[in-house]
Amino acid sequence: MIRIGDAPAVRRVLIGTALVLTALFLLLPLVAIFAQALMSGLDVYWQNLSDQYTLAAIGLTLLVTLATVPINLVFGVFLAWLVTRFDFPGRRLLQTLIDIPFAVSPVVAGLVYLLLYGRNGWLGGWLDAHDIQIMFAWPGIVLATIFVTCPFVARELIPLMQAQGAREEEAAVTLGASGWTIFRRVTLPKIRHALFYGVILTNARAVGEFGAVSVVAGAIRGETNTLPLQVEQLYQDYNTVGAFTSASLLALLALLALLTLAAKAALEWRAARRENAS
Amino acid sequence: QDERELLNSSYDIARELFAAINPKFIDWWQQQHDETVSVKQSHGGSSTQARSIMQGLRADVVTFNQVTDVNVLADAGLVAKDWQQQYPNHASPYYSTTAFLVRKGNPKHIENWDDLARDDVSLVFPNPKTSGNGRYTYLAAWAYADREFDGDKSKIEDYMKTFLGNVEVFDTGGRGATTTFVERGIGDVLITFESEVNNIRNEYGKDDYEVVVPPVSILAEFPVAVVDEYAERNGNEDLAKGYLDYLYTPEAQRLLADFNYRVNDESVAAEFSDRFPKTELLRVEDVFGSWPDAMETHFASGGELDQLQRR
Amino acid sequence: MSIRIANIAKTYGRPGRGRTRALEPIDLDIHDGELIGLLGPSGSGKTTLLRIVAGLEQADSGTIHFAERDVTNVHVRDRRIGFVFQHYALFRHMSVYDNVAFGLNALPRRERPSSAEIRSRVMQLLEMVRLQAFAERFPAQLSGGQQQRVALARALALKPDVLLLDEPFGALDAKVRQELRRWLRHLHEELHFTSLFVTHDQEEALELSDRVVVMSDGRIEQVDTPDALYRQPANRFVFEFLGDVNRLEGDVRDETLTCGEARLAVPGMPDGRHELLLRPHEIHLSERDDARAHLPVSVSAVVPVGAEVRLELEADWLGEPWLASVGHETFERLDAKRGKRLFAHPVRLHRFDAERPQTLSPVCAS
Amino acid sequence: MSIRIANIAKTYGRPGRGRTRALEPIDLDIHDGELIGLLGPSGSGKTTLLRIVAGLEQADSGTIHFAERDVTNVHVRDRRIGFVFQHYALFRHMSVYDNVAFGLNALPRRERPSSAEIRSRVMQLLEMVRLQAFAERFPAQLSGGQQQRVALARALALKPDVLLLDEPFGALDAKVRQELRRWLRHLHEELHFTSLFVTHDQEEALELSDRVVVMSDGRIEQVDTPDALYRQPANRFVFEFLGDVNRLEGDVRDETLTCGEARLAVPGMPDGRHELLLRPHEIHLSERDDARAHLPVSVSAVVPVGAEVRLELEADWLGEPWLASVGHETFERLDAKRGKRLFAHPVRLHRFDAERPQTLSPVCAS
Amino acid sequence: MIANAFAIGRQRRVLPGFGLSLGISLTFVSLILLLPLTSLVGQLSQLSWSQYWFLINDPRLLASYAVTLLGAGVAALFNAAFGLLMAWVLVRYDFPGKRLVDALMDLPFALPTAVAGVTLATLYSNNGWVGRLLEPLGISVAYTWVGIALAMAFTSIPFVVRTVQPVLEDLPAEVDEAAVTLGARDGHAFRRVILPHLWPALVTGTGLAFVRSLGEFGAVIFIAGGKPYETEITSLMIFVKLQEYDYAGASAVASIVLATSLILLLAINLWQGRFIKRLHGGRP
Ligand SMILES: Nc1ncnc2c1ncn2[C@@H]1O[C@H](COP(=O)(O)OP(=O)(O)OP(=O)(O)O)[C@@H](O)[C@H]1O
Ligand SMILES: Nc1ncnc2c1ncn2[C@@H]1O[C@H](COP(=O)(O)OP(=O)(O)OP(=O)(O)O)[C@@H](O)[C@H]1O
Ligand SMILES: [Mg+2]
Ligand SMILES: [Mg+2]
Repeated sequence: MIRIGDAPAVRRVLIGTALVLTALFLLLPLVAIFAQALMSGLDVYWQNLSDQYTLAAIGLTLLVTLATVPINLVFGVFLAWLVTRFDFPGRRLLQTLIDIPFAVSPVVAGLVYLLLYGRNGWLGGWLDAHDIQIMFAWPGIVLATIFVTCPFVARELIPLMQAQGAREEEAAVTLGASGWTIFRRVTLPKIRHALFYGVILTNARAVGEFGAVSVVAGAIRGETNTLPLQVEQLYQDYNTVGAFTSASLLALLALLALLTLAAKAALEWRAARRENAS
Repeated sequence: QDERELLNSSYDIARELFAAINPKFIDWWQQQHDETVSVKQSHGGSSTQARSIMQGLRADVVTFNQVTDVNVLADAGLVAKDWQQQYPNHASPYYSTTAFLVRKGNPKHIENWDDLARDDVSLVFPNPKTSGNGRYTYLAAWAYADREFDGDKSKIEDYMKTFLGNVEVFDTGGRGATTTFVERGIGDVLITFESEVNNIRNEYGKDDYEVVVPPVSILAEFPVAVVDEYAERNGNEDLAKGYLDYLYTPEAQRLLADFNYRVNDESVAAEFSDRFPKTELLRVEDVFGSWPDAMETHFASGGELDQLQRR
Repeated sequence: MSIRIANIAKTYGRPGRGRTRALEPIDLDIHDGELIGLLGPSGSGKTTLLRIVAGLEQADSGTIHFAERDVTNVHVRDRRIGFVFQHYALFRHMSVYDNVAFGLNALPRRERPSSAEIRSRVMQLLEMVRLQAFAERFPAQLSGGQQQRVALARALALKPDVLLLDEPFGALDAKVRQELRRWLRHLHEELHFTSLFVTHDQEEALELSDRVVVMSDGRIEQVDTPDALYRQPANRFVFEFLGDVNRLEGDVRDETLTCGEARLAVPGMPDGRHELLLRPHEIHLSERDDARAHLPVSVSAVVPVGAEVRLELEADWLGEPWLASVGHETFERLDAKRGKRLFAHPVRLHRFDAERPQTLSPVCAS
Repeated sequence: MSIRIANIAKTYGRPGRGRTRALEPIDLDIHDGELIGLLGPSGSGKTTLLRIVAGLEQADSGTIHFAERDVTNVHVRDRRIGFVFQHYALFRHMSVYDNVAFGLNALPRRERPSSAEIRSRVMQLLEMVRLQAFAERFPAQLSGGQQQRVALARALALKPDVLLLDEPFGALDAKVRQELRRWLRHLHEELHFTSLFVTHDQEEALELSDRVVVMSDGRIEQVDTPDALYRQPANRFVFEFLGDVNRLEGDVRDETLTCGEARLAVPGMPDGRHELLLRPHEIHLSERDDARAHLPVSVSAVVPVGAEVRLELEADWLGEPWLASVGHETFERLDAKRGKRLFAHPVRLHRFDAERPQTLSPVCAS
Repeated sequence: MIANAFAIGRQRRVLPGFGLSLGISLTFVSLILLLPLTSLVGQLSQLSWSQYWFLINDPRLLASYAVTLLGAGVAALFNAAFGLLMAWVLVRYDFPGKRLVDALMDLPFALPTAVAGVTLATLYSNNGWVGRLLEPLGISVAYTWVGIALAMAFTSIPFVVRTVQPVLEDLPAEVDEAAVTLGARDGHAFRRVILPHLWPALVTGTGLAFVRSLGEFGAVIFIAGGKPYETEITSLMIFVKLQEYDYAGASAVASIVLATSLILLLAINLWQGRFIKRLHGGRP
């Protein structure tokens, strides 16, 4: 098959350039992080990892991610369904609104939450009076993280669902299926890769978010320190090795995407075998 | 019954310091009151910390590196107005000053503030706009110039302009500036708290750098206060007060000195006298009237600093 | 189940911008058990009408009755229809079996048959569409015709009263198409549901339907049996759409039409300029002209197609060439190779410029 | 430009897993200026062959010559071919004008005509495909037939010696299709390039091609003129693929074939079990049997389609129903409504179980 | 808009879930996205117009706009090129380690921005692993606007790659082939045929990268240098205002960035709608 850019020379140059740039901009930072983390040897690395406060930060980070990802998953799916399956006035505006988190500087994102739920905020007085702690506790961190990561799932799904159209869903309706059945049995299998991808990105961002979280977390060691905050604090405190140890952990979490991607590839391969075996 | 928890909100580079102090305090409290308590730490830029507290971070005590940030809390009614009178030495259990870190052998022969305004010297210190550390540096330089030029404003400003113009990189915080100076190899002089030198040496080795303490510099106080409102709510008033009292005990003072902070306890100071060169330290209040005045005149938007950096 | 469509109209788009009138108000009665073909060019509103009957689209006005029941505001789910989509819309990630079983599995628990019953029902359906052996395959592993049959079986699983099909054979090749058509006809007779199918292929509509609904531009042009449609087209559009058409335009005076050197007796036709239409097989060719017709033509192309031979005829007096179809014997008898000069004798002529369509037979079909 | 395809073979997939033999070694000679149709069922390798000729696909073995030039290893770009894709593959983001001008604009600067020349050439092409008025439209704003013509104009812009078309009319409706076919034929005669087109529609292949290449399973079954193909199919596959087929299977003894109660004289046929095939129009129907043929049938369906009426015939002795096509007159004369009992008289019978195909004429076509 | 949408929602719709998904989406958007932003508006409302005008017109701030826009612009352009290249290479070619490269694309999202900043500064300062090689060439990255652009580019790498990738995967082979049979060289075919198909995705991705870069803070400050008028970014100015407890001022500056971003995004969305409409012949 003849395709553009298939000439071996072009191919080699492009792949070469891509690999060099990837190495420079992505691989090298990764290596640098691990290099600094392992600077004082594996023992120290391990010791840093098993530090009580690092473990607490890992726990909190996982908690935040576990709370954030499902919420954004549900929201993203509903929004994508709404935007791609129905026509209504204001659709495009809605689509733009979900990009707000990209447009807001993370620090400002944290700030607006602080101004809303903080002691002097609109809702803060009431919350304070009822002794409900949102800011400087995990709910605030979760809220800020939800804000920062909410576009990813919808962004992944919308183009795909638009391209796929609603025909199979309509077929399912004519066969009497309920909304949930349609989604579970017809739509979900078609979008699962994109969904998966959205979840990976959401997860990556939720795990790594610093700016917004730092504003609302209060940075209490062992309590409201997420892993990125922990990294920052260790770094500020001249514990470079400790900081990069935690950072390397975050990088590993990102590279979990690698594993999941491999899983995705396997899934695809199986599906492709099924669907095209003829 | 759960044990009581005290939350100490502090500046960002004090994590190790308080990690060392807290267990000792817990023992001390245990001995005195037969009660087991625990202490939680929160660290960040002290303005950020103050802001968090105002917005509801329920810290019982603050141990900051900036008088102004405690003042903000006092203005907000969270801290007693007369907090500086509640503990000795303006409620500052330890202090430090601004010093110079130069490269091994002091190749540029930096001895005093006037050397920093030389053409061939480049400086690194954090941004006075974002960092208390940077603010002290600025004030120290100004105080020096004020004395040197006998209050001649135009000469002071000329000096300050050159001084600021020599800055190679403005990081947002002390740690960033240190990294820039040490790891990136930028600048001839890093201006920072004398106390940080300890950290730097620990991290990067003792031999590659030298400390120069100028004959005259600014007194950097590390104010502490009880956040009355929250301490009350948390039922920690006695504990909070006890925590701050503890910082003035010889035991704590020794620890602080060991972390390279200067202390007022005379016996401890004597013990560590070889570590801390004698130098004349000026109080901000003496040179600039008061902290609020200094802030207003120099650091507010459109203030002296902005004017000096204008081009 | 009979279907009554009354005054159904549909406009797409929001007021203000780019509105498309897809259906003018339409009335149509479909009898119980009929197999109706919706025929029309692209964009004539066939799919729209079908989808409105299905309940997949909301009409702007009008009502739909299934027998005596007003279903205008009944949700698709509850209309008991089966719908076969143009490109099948099979669930790609499900096996053939699961596709067919989908509707049964989607029933509320109370109504759902036991899984053994579902199994036997699905297998019975697959047997009916002759795909028992393919139950475990995925749609992509089937040929187009097989996919189409799965789509049918899926639509029939819930025993619908009404079966709606959108271009059911659009993407298949002629042979498979032919086979499926026959098969659908049998199925229809056997299960006795009411069917409505969309097509833009005249032959398909004529061959398959009890009655054909010819549509254009959102309007119904004619509803009739295939035979009546072909013999008595209601208007020129229907006539032209139903097959190849040759055109003859000329001035009539004294019951004779003249067009260049061509001459044709047109008994009973008023004087003036007229346009007459005739179909390829309505042209009789011979080596002689006669008193009634002098239409000299020369053969410009010869295309033998199956049982007949298609001839392209040119003449100075003709704007665009004519197409004639003749049997092999006639072809051989006339030795009608390229360049051969012959005379055309219209067997039948159609006229649509009068108040009502008119058919003339100037020549005895001898 | 003549094309010589020698020993071209192609297998898809890597050794080891799921290899598909798409083309057995194939030889084919195409004369200068010919219009050749590649006909075959889905998956028979038509597209593969076309793409290999174009240079879009690399053959595993064999050579391709354009006239005397060996182009086997010449890049598509340099073969001077025009290619029309099945779904047109128009550049959707370009106007019709830009689509057609694309090839000209892509020429290296030295060879590129001035922009005024390009303009006039493009407008000339658009005029040729009768789309001058649509130059500024985008493909999505055109009907299928119009898009197809743009695709043709685009392929012709560089004055190719060879025009290759993959199912050029596959997605169009019958009327548009018919019109485009005629138009392509004219264009071909006018510009005199060599054309090779793929189709799975027998009628299209027969109507359009100078010669038809019938393919199945990666092999060439027959290459012949439409007429010869229809009259002398090389084998059963070709015969069956070229139209509807009725089957008659029975035991022959003493030159008489018996099948249940049916009886047919088959002069010259050896004894034994035989299968005979005949086309719908090769069945003559009458109300009487005669000495040579006793084939009683009953009409099970009547489908009038245009000039002819198709009858489905059933009988106990028949496995699957027969299809007969008769003229309207015959139909009326016989009064052949459903249930009517008639006798079939084969006009011609085809036999493929002998060494070479054989055609019998048991009845005089009276 | 909301009232309108509900009015339409009353019509019967074939696919289920309009009400539910509209409800959830609007609730979510209101509570999570819009409600917090009202506090920004609340802060702004404490300012008079002239104060607001004065605030956002501060020359130092204007200089920071310039630096930020330059950095974000360069970062976005770099990402447009790099993202396009990566998407192309990942979709069109097979090579060993492809999966790893693919996974690496998401790294910037997972790293806390500060770690990214420190690491980049480590690598690209004049004594860093890479900076050392660049210095002899007279290229300084760290503490110049190049560093700012670099940090911004790094943190927004996934946007372009991940938006272009699916579109490129979707592009039928016939598009390539049609161009080649018409004699187009690779470059010409890419520019005139493939690129236009990728435009919407590429512009969206680049737009998102740009917008994200405008707001980036953590990664940039470690490599920016922070010199007044030279390497101060707008986010830093917001940060400074916050340090001064000047929420209104911070909100004012933030509102500028936010408005710029939203207008850009809306413009892209609208443009895309038009573009896609054209490809679909007037139908949405
Ligand atoms: N969703 C829609 N939005 C806007 N206009 C539409 C929509 N669907 C159809 N139309 C328009 O309504 C008219 C009728 O369309 P419809 O799909 O019913 O035609 P059709 O007869 O099925 O044509 P085809 O044979 O091409 O499928 C056309 O002009 C079409 O452009
Ligand atoms: N890229 C490919 N990879 C693997 N197998 C292929 C590929 N393209 C075609 N084939 C296989 O090669 C055989 C011939 O395919 P080809 O597309 O040439 O058939 P065709 O005659 O054009 O059929 P159709 O009428 O369906 O287009 C088929 O079995 C097909 O599955
Ligand atoms: Mg339709
Ligand atoms: Mg093909």
